[in-house]
Amino acid sequence: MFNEFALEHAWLIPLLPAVSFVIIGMLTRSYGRLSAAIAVTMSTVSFLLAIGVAAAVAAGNITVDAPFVQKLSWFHIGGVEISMGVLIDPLTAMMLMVVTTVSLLVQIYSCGYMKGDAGYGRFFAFLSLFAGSMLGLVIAVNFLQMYVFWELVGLCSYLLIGFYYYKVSAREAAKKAFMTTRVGDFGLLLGILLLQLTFGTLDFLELQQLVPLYILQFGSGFLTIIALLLFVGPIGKSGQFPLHVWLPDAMEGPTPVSALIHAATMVVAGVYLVGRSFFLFSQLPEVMTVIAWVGGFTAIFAASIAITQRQIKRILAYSTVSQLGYMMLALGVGSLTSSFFHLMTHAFFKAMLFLSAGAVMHAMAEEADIFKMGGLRKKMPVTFAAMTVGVLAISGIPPFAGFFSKDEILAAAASVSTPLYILATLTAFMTAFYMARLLFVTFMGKPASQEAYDHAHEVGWFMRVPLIVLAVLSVVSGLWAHLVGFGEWVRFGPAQHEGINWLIAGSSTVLAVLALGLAWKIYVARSWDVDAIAAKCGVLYQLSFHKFYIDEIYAALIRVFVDGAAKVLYWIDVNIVDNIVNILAGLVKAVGELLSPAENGQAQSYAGVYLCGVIILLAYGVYYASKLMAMLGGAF
Amino acid sequence: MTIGLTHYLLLAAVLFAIGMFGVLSKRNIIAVLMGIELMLNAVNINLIAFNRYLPVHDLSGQLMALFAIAVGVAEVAVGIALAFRIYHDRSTINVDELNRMKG
Amino acid sequence: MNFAAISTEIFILCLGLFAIVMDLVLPEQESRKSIGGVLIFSLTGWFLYMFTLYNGQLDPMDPAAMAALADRFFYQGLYLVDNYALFFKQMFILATVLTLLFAADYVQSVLRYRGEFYALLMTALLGMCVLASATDFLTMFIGLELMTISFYILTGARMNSKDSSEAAVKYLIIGSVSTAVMLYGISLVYGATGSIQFFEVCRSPHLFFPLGIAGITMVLIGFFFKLSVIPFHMWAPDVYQGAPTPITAMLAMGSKAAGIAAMMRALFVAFPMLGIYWLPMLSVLCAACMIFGNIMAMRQRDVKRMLAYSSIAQAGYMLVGIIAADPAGMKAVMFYATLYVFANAGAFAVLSVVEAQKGSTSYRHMAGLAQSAPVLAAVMTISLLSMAGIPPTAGFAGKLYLFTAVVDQGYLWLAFVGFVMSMISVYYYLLVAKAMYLGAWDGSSLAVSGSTRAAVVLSVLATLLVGVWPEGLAELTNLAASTFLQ
Amino acid sequence: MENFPLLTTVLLAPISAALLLCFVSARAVQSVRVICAAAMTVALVLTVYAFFSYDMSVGGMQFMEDVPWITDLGVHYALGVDGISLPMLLLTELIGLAAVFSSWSIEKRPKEFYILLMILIAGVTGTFIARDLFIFLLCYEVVVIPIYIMVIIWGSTKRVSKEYAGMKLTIYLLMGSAFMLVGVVALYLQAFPPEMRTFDMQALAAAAQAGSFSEEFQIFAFFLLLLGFGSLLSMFPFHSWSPDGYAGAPTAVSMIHAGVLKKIGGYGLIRLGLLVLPLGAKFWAPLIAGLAMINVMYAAYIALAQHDLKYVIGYSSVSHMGYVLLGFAALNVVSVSGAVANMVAHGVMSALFFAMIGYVYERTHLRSVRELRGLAHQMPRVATGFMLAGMASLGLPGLIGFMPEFTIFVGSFSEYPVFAVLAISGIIFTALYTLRMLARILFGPRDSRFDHFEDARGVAMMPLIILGIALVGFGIFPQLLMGMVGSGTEQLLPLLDRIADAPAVLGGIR
Amino acid sequence: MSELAGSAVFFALAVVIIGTALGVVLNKNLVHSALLMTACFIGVGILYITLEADFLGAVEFMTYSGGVAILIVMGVMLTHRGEGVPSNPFNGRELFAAVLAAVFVTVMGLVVTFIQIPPGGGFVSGDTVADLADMMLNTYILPFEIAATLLLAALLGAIILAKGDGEA
Repeated sequence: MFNEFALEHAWLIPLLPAVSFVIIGMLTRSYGRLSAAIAVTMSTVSFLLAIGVAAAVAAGNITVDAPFVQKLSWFHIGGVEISMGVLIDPLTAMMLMVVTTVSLLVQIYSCGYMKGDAGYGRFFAFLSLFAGSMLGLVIAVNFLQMYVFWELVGLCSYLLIGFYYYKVSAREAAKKAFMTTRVGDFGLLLGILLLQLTFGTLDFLELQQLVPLYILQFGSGFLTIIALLLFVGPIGKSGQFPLHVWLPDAMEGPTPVSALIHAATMVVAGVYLVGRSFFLFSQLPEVMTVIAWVGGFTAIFAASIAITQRQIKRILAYSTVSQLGYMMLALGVGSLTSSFFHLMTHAFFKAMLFLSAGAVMHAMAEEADIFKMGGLRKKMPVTFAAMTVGVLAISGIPPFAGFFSKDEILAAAASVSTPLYILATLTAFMTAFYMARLLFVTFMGKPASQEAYDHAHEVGWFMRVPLIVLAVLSVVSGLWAHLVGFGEWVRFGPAQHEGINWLIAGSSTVLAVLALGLAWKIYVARSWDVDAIAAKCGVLYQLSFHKFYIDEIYAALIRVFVDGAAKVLYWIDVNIVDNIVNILAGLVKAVGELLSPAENGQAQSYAGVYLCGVIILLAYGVYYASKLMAMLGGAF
Repeated sequence: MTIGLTHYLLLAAVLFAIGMFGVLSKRNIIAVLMGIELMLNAVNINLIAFNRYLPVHDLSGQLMALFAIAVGVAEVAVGIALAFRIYHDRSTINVDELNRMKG
Repeated sequence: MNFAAISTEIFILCLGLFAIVMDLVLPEQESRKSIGGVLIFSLTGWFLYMFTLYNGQLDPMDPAAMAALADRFFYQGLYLVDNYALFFKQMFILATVLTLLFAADYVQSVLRYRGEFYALLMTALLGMCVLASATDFLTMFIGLELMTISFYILTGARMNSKDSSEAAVKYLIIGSVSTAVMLYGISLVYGATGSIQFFEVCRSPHLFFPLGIAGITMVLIGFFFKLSVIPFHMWAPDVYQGAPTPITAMLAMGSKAAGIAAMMRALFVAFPMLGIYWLPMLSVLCAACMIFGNIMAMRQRDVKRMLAYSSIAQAGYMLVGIIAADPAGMKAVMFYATLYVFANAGAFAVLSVVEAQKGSTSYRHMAGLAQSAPVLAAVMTISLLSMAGIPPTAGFAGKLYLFTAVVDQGYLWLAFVGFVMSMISVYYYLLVAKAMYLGAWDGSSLAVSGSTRAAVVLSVLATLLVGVWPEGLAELTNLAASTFLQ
Repeated sequence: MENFPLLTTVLLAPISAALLLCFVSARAVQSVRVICAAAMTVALVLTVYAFFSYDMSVGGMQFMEDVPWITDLGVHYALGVDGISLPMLLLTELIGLAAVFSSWSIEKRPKEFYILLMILIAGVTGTFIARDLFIFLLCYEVVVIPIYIMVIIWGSTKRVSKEYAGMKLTIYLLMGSAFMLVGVVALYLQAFPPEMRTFDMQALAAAAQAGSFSEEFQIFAFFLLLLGFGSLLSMFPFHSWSPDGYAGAPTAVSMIHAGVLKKIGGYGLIRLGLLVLPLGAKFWAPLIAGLAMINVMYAAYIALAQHDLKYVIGYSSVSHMGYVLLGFAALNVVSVSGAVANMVAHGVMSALFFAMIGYVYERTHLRSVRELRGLAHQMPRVATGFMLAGMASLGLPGLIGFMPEFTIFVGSFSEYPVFAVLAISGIIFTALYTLRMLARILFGPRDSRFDHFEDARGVAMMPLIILGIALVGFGIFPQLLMGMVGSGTEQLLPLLDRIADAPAVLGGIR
Repeated sequence: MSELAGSAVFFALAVVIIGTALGVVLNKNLVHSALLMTACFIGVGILYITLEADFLGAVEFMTYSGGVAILIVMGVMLTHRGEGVPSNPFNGRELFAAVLAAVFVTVMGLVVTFIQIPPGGGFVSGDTVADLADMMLNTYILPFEIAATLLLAALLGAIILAKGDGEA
């Protein structure tokens, strides 16, 4: 019963948080607790509905091939018909689950985390809108709907990253996030427009029918361009190289926001988009290769940066970039299932990692540098436990969730391309290492600052519960999903019944354990001196530490090619375009000046001009008359 | 050589031109007025000569000349009165100095 | 002789004589306002009466109608009082009435010989009326001279101002030269055709000889002088600036319109065959007027002088209608001339107040007018905008009539010049508005008498009314234009 | 309601308010304001009624009124609205009311200000509801002079003096209109033989269909109209009046000018240029598209280099008008609809921007991006207004700006792919300058200099509320707007089909 | 009159008229100019008589040589107090004036050369006075009256202008 109701009313899932945004924004903004209550209530209802939907999907015949669709015309003009609606298939159901779960937990967590902040109400408004936008994106029936919510997600990230608007860094980070993703959106929009022009529709299901026919008829050349353009959007949104720069800076927002952005919303939108339009991408091998390599490179690139970062959230951020690269890689090698599997598990453990990090920072008075922490495991046991679970999960240690999903990705990569597999495996090793570094430096060893240490305390229940729930999910979701047959549901094309490839799984696990050990050796046992290693690596260390100077390069490019050009054009506008008019006006004035001496006030010069005029006209008259006479000849 | 219309017209033209010269070159208002009178007289010669030499049926040329004379007189009268005014105002009747307004 | 045909002229002459007599009869100390009042009332009455004199469209086949038309001549084909003439006479009377209305105070405070002022204004009006009806060169010439000589004197009527006498002398010298030139032209036309009557002149084939063409050219130049067409315009700025403000107004509205009236009649009755000759010449002069008149107006710092240059440009606009050389063009000219009367009356009424009370009409003295006399400032702005042709003032409709007429005849380039220059003219008109609205206000307020107020309100209402409802005036002008050559 | 002269009432509301004000004492400031607000409310309510009672299934001109006016020119007092003009009318009244409220606190000669404002609004209203070209021109030119006076008296001097700005704006617009007038006169004369001449735009369009205008004539006349309407729409290179003008103008004038007056250019291009001179429109379309692209990119770039808020928005509006031009140039139903909708969208957002800037400037006397900062602390509501307008400006879905832009892109992409791609890339730069501006003035550390300025409240909130509702309402329910626009533009379909293969300038480059 | 005598008279008159006219404009002394002008007008009057316009000739003598000349001489006398500064004899303006005059004569000469005198001669009145009076009082009565008004206006104007602001 409830399942059907949930399915029929799936549109409520994004709408409820949006409504809560409106209510809070318009009415209850100044009443923090009330606002929080509204937001959490709405999210809870959404969450329940999402469960209902998932149940309905599981119970009913709703599969990837036979989705459930509701549509309503949004606007139409000429031949362009744009709908808003709900498309439910297992992919959607899974995403709804993940998003509602994480956002609900994050909201609960925020009740504690944001306590005392002046913008308490506002924060929940934005969080609600964020969740609503993401959910709207997930249930989109066509590209435009997806783009609409895609942009709204961008807006929310802007608002939330810049939540502490009085901080210049937050303000700039928000702007950067919006701008960078906007660059991606440009490509996406172009792609969408081309799709609309090529097929006359943007509806996923219709396109799914049309694309193969089109390829049969016209080949895939033009579609490749479209698909590449579409992929630019995910590059921006999901923080793929080279548009990854905004993601680490997004740490400027409150930590729950980081959790939300990095785990369940926003960044996975890109992955979701590629997954949703896999009917298109999977037909285009060149594009798939690009996706795979972008993903693979991003994964190892981000990991190599994460190794040297010192700020806890920044490390996590780069790990997110890296993991997203993983997901892209998975998509690129054609394994939708593994990508989304990883998306799900990653959502849980990454959310938890961030929330834990938030707890740590909360306890340490917003200190972010891990090397100024240390020894917190006694003070914050729950957080420590959660963090440990997270690290193990992300490192792919069985039986934690990450093991299963990562293994599937590696297997998929190995089946397609050996270099990609090696890349991915290497990344896995690095991931395990830097995550362990994070964990050990923060919680093990001696406190770096006794004062801060004394100040630290375990977090309250509002924050603790989400951590625990997520920790549980991080442990069980992988295994559970593996057992119930995730691949049966979330798939593209026929389901792949592959068991665990023990060779690959084993090798990656071994590598992960090795990495953990290495980290232990360095950071806990202190067998090797950290600084010495850093010094030895020299240039490489500097490159990694400074994020390969990508930000600086971009800043320089913008300064020269955008601001510089702007100044030049402005100069042109003022001094050339505008001046033409002024020159014309001056010319008119000059003519006036030129003529004015004639009006010298002397009657006789006036008479002179007059008589000159007489004579000129007379001369013309006589000339004319003589011509006339010559012409008429003897007429008279 | 027969004296015809052409001669009179040329005479009138020359007289008119001399009047023009006077108007343009003299400094004194009264002298300028004299130039104007010469010009008006030249026109009258024209009119009367046409009346005499063209196949017309009445004396309208002469009549025109008559009225022109009257108008000329009136203009001179006003002109001289104005010259008085100017002389009264500025103790000069040099046309060149009448240039308060210009530009 | 049909004296009914010249009743208007007789009436005006009587008024003029009345002014002279009253001036002699009234005691020395008496202000001559009463004379002005009588003139205003009688002229207004006559103005209204003249509406009854219009004829409808006449059917040339109908002998009775033709007989009625013959009644309109004073003497055997001379001095025609047709709708066209009636219209212009009404316009002159209207201009005079408006001028008298706002001149009352000015005359009182500035002028010395008031009775004579009124009398001479009447003789000038008489001259204009004669011009509108004249169908022979003699009458036309005499009318022209009567008007011009009256204006010479009136221009010099500000006894305490050196500018005034200077302006009068300049006007007289150049005017006399112009008289001579025009007479020379008349003599040549007479020589070519053997007649001084328009109806006979137009029948003569000898007009095509150099003699005739030279004559036409010089006659036209005489009119150009009146219209202040470039390059025969040099007198205008100085005279406008130096003359007493009401006279400047009359020069701009009356003298110019009378010139137009006579010129159109001469061109269309006496020289219609030679359109191929004078049309191109006229179009070039017209463009020159519109361009240089406006450009020169831009650099002026005295409003009267600026209006002089602007009137040169306005003459260009009116020529546009003549160039169209069809009833539509004529109608447009008459329409435009009328609305120009309203606009000028408004502007000069304001200027006469300013000049009488502040002593000058430079932009500096206009400053703050929006606060010292908001109504005057508004009237000034609206009147100037009417000259520029900005709706909803009458100028817009007027320009539309003019340029539709001329474009219909294929002169698209003139429309270009005209529209572009009229938009440029907004620049200097707005400078006046700027001075009035933005200039520093010295805190004083201007006294505006009832009659002046009546003049400005009447003129501005007319400007706006004609702007939003041009129909009435358009019908009248249409009637005048379409019955012109019957 | 059947015979109620609704449009006349809408037109007369501001006019009668202006007349009424003439008889109100200049010291009775409150009554002056209330009269204006009341008049504009009446106008707005009636317009909203018209908007929702317009029968889209029938389409075409509705609420028609027709009284012969000037018979010898063939002018009728003919009013009516269709799917293209009704949104513009609604926009006018919305912004008009908002402008009245945002001028509430004017201290200097308020009576005169409001009289001029009412004339201005009446003029703009008239252009959109006129079915007769004469009325269109009349109303269009009526607005220019009040604007000039308002700029020089109530304006502000920044980079250029307000006198210069006002004069520049006035002369530019008038020069444009001069060319336009020539075109209109030629059109009027060409359409019908002398006895049948009329200024009725539908009749002119019918004449065009009947072949009264040769192709050469259309090309020529359209070019003239383009000069006129293009400079009104701030088409490159006739755009430079726009930023200076807005910077100099008082708030209400900036709102109305950027919000609606400018749109007369686009409206005229469609109503007159496209409907009456279709072949001319087709011929010049590639040029327009090219200029449109320059508008978008060039102005967006320049906006990046601006520090004065009004200049940023001024250039931004130039940039946005590029989209309108692009939509027009593509000459298909979708893109033209987008152009119309974008005019509405830009009108609302730029009016909101100017209202907010005006509020801030009125309080702080600062307009520089460099000096203002952290206003979100002291003025959260104003900040919300800025954010709404800014987000709409960068085309955020869910606000009014997105859907028109998308429609334009869809419509124009197939016609001018290269220009369209470049124009679309403008969304990046738009976002860049908008976000930079917002970030600098709204966010960042609290600045105690602004502590004693209070947030907008009461009447000062009205512009934000009125325009905000429109901004969000049309954003979430675009069909409200698009349905209306579509019912107007779909009538163009046969026309557009007919000219599809007509020749175009530059060999019709794409 | 024989043709030769006619020519002789004409040329003599022409020489007188042009000579005196030149004297008027070239003479530095205003009084001399005025006297020369009178002489010139007398010449013109005689010329009228040779053109069989005897009444006009008489009018010319009376008004111009009489009235106008006296008026001018009076004007010279009244305003000449100590003035009469002769400007430098031949400056640019005079050159300009001379050129202009010469061009005018040339153009008119051209015009005149085109004239074909129609056969039949002109209208020769037996009694010019009667004929003129007839026209003036019949056909052209209106201009006649208006001319009267004109003279009245000029008189009035001359009086007030000459009186000026000074005396009452």
